[in-house]
Amino acid sequence: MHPVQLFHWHFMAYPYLPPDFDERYDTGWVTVPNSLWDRERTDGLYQEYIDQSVEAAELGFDGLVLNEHHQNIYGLMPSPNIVAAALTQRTERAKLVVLGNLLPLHLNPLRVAEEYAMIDSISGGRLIAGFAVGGGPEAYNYNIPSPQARQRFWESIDLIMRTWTEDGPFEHEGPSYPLRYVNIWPKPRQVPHPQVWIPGALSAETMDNVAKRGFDYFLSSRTHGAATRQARERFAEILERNGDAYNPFRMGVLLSVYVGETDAQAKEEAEEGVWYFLKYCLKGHLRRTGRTLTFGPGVPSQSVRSWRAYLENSTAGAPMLGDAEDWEDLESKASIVVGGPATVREKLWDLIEQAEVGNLLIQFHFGNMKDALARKSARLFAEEVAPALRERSADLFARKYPSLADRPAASAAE
Amino acid sequence: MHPVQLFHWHFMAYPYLPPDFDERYDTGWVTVPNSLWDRERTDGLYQEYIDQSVEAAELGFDGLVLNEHHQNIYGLMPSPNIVAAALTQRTERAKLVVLGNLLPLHLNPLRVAEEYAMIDSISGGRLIAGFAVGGGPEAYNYNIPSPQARQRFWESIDLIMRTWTEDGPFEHEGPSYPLRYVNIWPKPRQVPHPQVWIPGALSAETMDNVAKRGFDYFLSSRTHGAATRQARERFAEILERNGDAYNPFRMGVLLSVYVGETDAQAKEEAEEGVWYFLKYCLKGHLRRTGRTLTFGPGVPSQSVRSWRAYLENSTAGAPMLGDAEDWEDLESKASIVVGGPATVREKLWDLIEQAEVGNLLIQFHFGNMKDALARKSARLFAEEVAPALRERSADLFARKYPSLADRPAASAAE
Amino acid sequence: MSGRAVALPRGRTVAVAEAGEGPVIVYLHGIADIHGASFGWLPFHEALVERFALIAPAHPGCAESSEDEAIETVDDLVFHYLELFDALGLGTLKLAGSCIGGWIAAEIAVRHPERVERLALIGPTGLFVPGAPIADVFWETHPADGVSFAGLRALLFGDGESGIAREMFPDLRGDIDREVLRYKLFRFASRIGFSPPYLHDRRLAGRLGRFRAPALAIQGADDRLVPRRHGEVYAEGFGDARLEVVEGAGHSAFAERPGAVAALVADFLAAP
Amino acid sequence: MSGRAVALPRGRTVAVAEAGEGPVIVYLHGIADIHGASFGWLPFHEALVERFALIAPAHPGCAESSEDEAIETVDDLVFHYLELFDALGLGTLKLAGSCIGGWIAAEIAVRHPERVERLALIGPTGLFVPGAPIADVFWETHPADGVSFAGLRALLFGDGESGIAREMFPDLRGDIDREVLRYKLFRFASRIGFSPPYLHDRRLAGRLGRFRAPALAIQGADDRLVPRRHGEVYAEGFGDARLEVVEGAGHSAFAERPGAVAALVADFLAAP
Repeated sequence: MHPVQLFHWHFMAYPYLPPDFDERYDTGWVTVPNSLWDRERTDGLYQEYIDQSVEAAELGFDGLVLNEHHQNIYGLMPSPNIVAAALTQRTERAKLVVLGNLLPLHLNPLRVAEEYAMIDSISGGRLIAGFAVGGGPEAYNYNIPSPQARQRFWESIDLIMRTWTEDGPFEHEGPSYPLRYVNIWPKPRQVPHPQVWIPGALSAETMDNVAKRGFDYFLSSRTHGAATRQARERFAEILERNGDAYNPFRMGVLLSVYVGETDAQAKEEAEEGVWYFLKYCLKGHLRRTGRTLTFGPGVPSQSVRSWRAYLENSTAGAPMLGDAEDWEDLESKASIVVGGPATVREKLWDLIEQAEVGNLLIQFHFGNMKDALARKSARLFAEEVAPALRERSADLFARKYPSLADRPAASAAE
Repeated sequence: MHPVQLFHWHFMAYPYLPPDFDERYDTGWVTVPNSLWDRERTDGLYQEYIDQSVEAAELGFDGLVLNEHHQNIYGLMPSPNIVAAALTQRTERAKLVVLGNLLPLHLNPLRVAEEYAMIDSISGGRLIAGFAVGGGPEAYNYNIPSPQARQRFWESIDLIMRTWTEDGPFEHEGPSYPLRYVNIWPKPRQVPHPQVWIPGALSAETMDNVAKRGFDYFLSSRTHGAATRQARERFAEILERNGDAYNPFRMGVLLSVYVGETDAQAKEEAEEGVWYFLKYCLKGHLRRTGRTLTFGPGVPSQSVRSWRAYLENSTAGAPMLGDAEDWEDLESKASIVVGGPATVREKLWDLIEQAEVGNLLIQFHFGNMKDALARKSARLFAEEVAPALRERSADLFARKYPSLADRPAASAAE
Repeated sequence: MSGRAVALPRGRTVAVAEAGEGPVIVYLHGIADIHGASFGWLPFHEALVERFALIAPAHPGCAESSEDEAIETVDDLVFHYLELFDALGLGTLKLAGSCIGGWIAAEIAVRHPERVERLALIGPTGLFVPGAPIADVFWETHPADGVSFAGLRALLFGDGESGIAREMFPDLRGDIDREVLRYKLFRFASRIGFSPPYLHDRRLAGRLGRFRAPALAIQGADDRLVPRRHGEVYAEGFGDARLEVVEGAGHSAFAERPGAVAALVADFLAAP
Repeated sequence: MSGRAVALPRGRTVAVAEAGEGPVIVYLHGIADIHGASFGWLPFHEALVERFALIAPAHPGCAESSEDEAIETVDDLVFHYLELFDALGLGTLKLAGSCIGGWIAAEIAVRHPERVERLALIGPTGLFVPGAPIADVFWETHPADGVSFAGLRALLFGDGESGIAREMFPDLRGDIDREVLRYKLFRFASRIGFSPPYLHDRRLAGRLGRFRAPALAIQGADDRLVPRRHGEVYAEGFGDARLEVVEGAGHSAFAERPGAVAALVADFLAAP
């Protein structure tokens, strides 16, 4: 039995922005003044978010997802490892997915190899290790020159894998991170090493690098079923070219979900948080209005060829997720799934069936969503959506990917 | 009432070295091969150490201390912040003392400002923030040129203090860490910022830098009462020269203690762990036999003047703590206090009385000491040693430092 | 104008635009410039061509010059240009540069003063001046609302809504080839100039005194990218230099007042 | 031998040892060397003094030269030496260097070939050669058991227990002034040579071809600090160079076989 793996993703947004934020501030990233941070009101905020994640683990989610951002209101985890470490003490079975550590932001990759090894060891081997190169905001926050970032990224990953699988001390000659004595203590718990996930936004170069190393691919762009299917087909083809074979657990996707008792109640309860997320958190990121630092020519990490392809296949000023004008507009984009259990079940099943992707990474908390609502939504999902998805997907995957039968069920997502 | 503050320090040593370690391996640092790391036996090891710390908090210790080391068997915390984060979920009142983050090992000091702010916020304002420059082993592990390390260290600290106390975004012009947009999210919980402790080994330059900034000084060399008193007098004088005044909570010292039911039982129970600690963990550190990387001309971070003073005031090849030949020899060094409650009480009281230092940071776990013994020792200390020390020190400090009466008792160590 | 590809070691090629006759000037381009935002000469260059043999290489990765992953600092770039000068058979030369090209020209001059007869810099970046940072041009290349380059124009020109400014950096998505041309320039600039922020070499100011041949710095009176103080520090730091401030122009003075700036540069470089 | 302090900008001074008459040689020292482990000339230098005017500056922070916090890379050091050459009134010169001094001499030569007439390197560090790293001399400066420098001697000499080796690096704590002298050298060396590990500039090998005047590399047959391949890469990389391997010597060939090495260097540098 290899059912779809369901992960609970918490971004940990800053929820106390003033109601006139959108008029007064250009962006939620990099330069959004931290005088807006309220030390009194935030007392207990992280704990609220951590407790939501812990409850998700108790509800049977397969794992908890965290990620890294700096100097922004979208995600308050400059070190997701800090939160993962906190979760080791509150959970027992859930995977801890850090997606991912931003490698070019470190003096050298030893630090990440060491921290991930600690978390894996403390958690008894529950870490899924994500690595990411970082986007535009991170380049500004840490003044990282982007043209060099990708080369440094893959050098970092290859060195980290050596630290986890080869005995030290050994020398790493560089070029970017030359080190004479590489010899980490501790090693990670998992043998040979924690599962590695790499996020990407459809670039064939990234998929190829992932396939070469036997890693798993996480599609970070929020897409609907058909686009996810296309991505899967492309990745499957690249895997085959590398002598490997696709199965649903080689890939993951990001979803945003709110489940209410009914479609109407779901919309009513989700709206405030969703709009806060779209208009504030995405300002400067996935929103046309306000500077968009996510991509852009200013600190280009993409090759000239990729940038030309982007220009040729996109429209200047095209609306993004955060530009949705009303609820209908938002629904038509199909990026955020809000509804009663039946609606959510069918939409997610449609995605799974079309895309044959086995890891769903789901955002349940939006912007300033109230604790009780975020918890209720996750609970309804766990009780009324997840069982059907698991059952149907296990059948589907077994039928379409008979080789899965040879894999141990305990670690379907390996 | 301002009694002495009692902290429980855990180094988290690697406890599974082979019995012929001393014959077969030159050092416990940098090049000690990590093929010695046993992934099966270490399953649960961090949790055992974390649980010991948690129990100490429950026993009423004022705080838990952690520190940073890399690629060694002495302390398995390349990121003490990971362990501090875990402890936020298991403790409610104890201070979390990270002593300290090694600043020159980061690409820039924002990372430390951010992580400490997260831990302070998650813990509800319980962080004591330590900063350290790192010793010889760290220079080799990360290939940090030492002559530049001290300048970078103080630039880092001053930038971190700005991130915590000034609103962003602002520019930091450098020289070593120029950044255009400094604007951390989150900010720390404590206002204006977490208390800062700086470790030092008697250098007047460090004391002066600490005094200038209003920080507290932590004496990291293991000394007996008279030497600690001298250090306090020197620091007090430097504080006064900076227009400030000494009180016992401006300084801390490191102690190693084992308490048993009787002196004889204490010795019997402590011996195995103590010798493991001295002969294995200190090999390459505070031991003449085996390379000593702690200081040395190879990667000199000390000024030429300081080095000359060191040469003039030391003897080549003089025995260090780890060179103790037998138990008597060890006792004569007075660096590790082992005994029944009465003995330990008197020895520690003697230190407090002589040195008038208000923060005792105490190592209870040695090398491969068994869990039950480390816990029992801490419990005996909490129940039979601590009350007397608190009572007598509160009287002593009140008498000698009447200005303490104006300070809130809740945060005596502020 | 003619263009050619000059071969350098390690399989690299440099796209070089050439025109005119007379004494040789090597001109290193900036952003609102040939190889940066323009495929060809601007009126400023055409004015120089009347009196000089003008040679304008495209920086590595710009225009048709090959990208070079080995270039990480401006020091690497100095070696690149020494190799190019050798390949072009130039022993000594008159050197001019604008914006980031001015920075590079200054680095060449302080390292190899024996090769540079005269040095003309227009709105040069490159210096660290405490309290007077070079503005963040990288940030401004993100179009507002996905379409408007008004912020970029305002940094690069005295009047960001002038004809020349809007022609070089039009709103909406312009011709893709030109967008790519510009992307290449910023990719190159961020390679050597993103860290430390921005476009400077902390050591350069202390080295200016090594260049003792005549130098001229020119700055638009309304330069919002490079503070005026930078032009002054250049002029004070070189052994024999002066600063000319051009009214009615911003950072891209040579594009905004081509006649006046070309006359200043030409008169200065023409001297023996 | 006479010594003097030469003043440089920013209040720095350089301790310079001088002796002899004839053509000028500037000699840049290494570890087991004058200003490194010895206060004065060694027999190797005395042999050169018979035919040349020998000038041996102490690196910044070594011997009585002032320390310079602004020096972080070997590139900074090249500027330092240009300033010294200017202060000494040296236009072009014959340049020699040993160990870390050989590295610095090579960096000067590839950047400023016009100033270096002939170049002689003895056991030079400085190169990155994949798979053939320079050994970790820093680690070996930690005395074993707090007293023995056998490891250091074994790296620096063909026979680490030879008289010269034990004289320069005696066990136990020697004369404190000499310990401090050595500390200063290692402090200086770690400033520019600790990262990347160790004592090299990744870019240097690719730049050797820029120096086309005659060059000589000398290496002890038993050099355990710098692999033989480094000497070969130097000899192959320069435009006109050869490698001489000296039998019966290790890294400090000039100290171990002073007569033979001085003859090689003198004959080579004496040529016009």
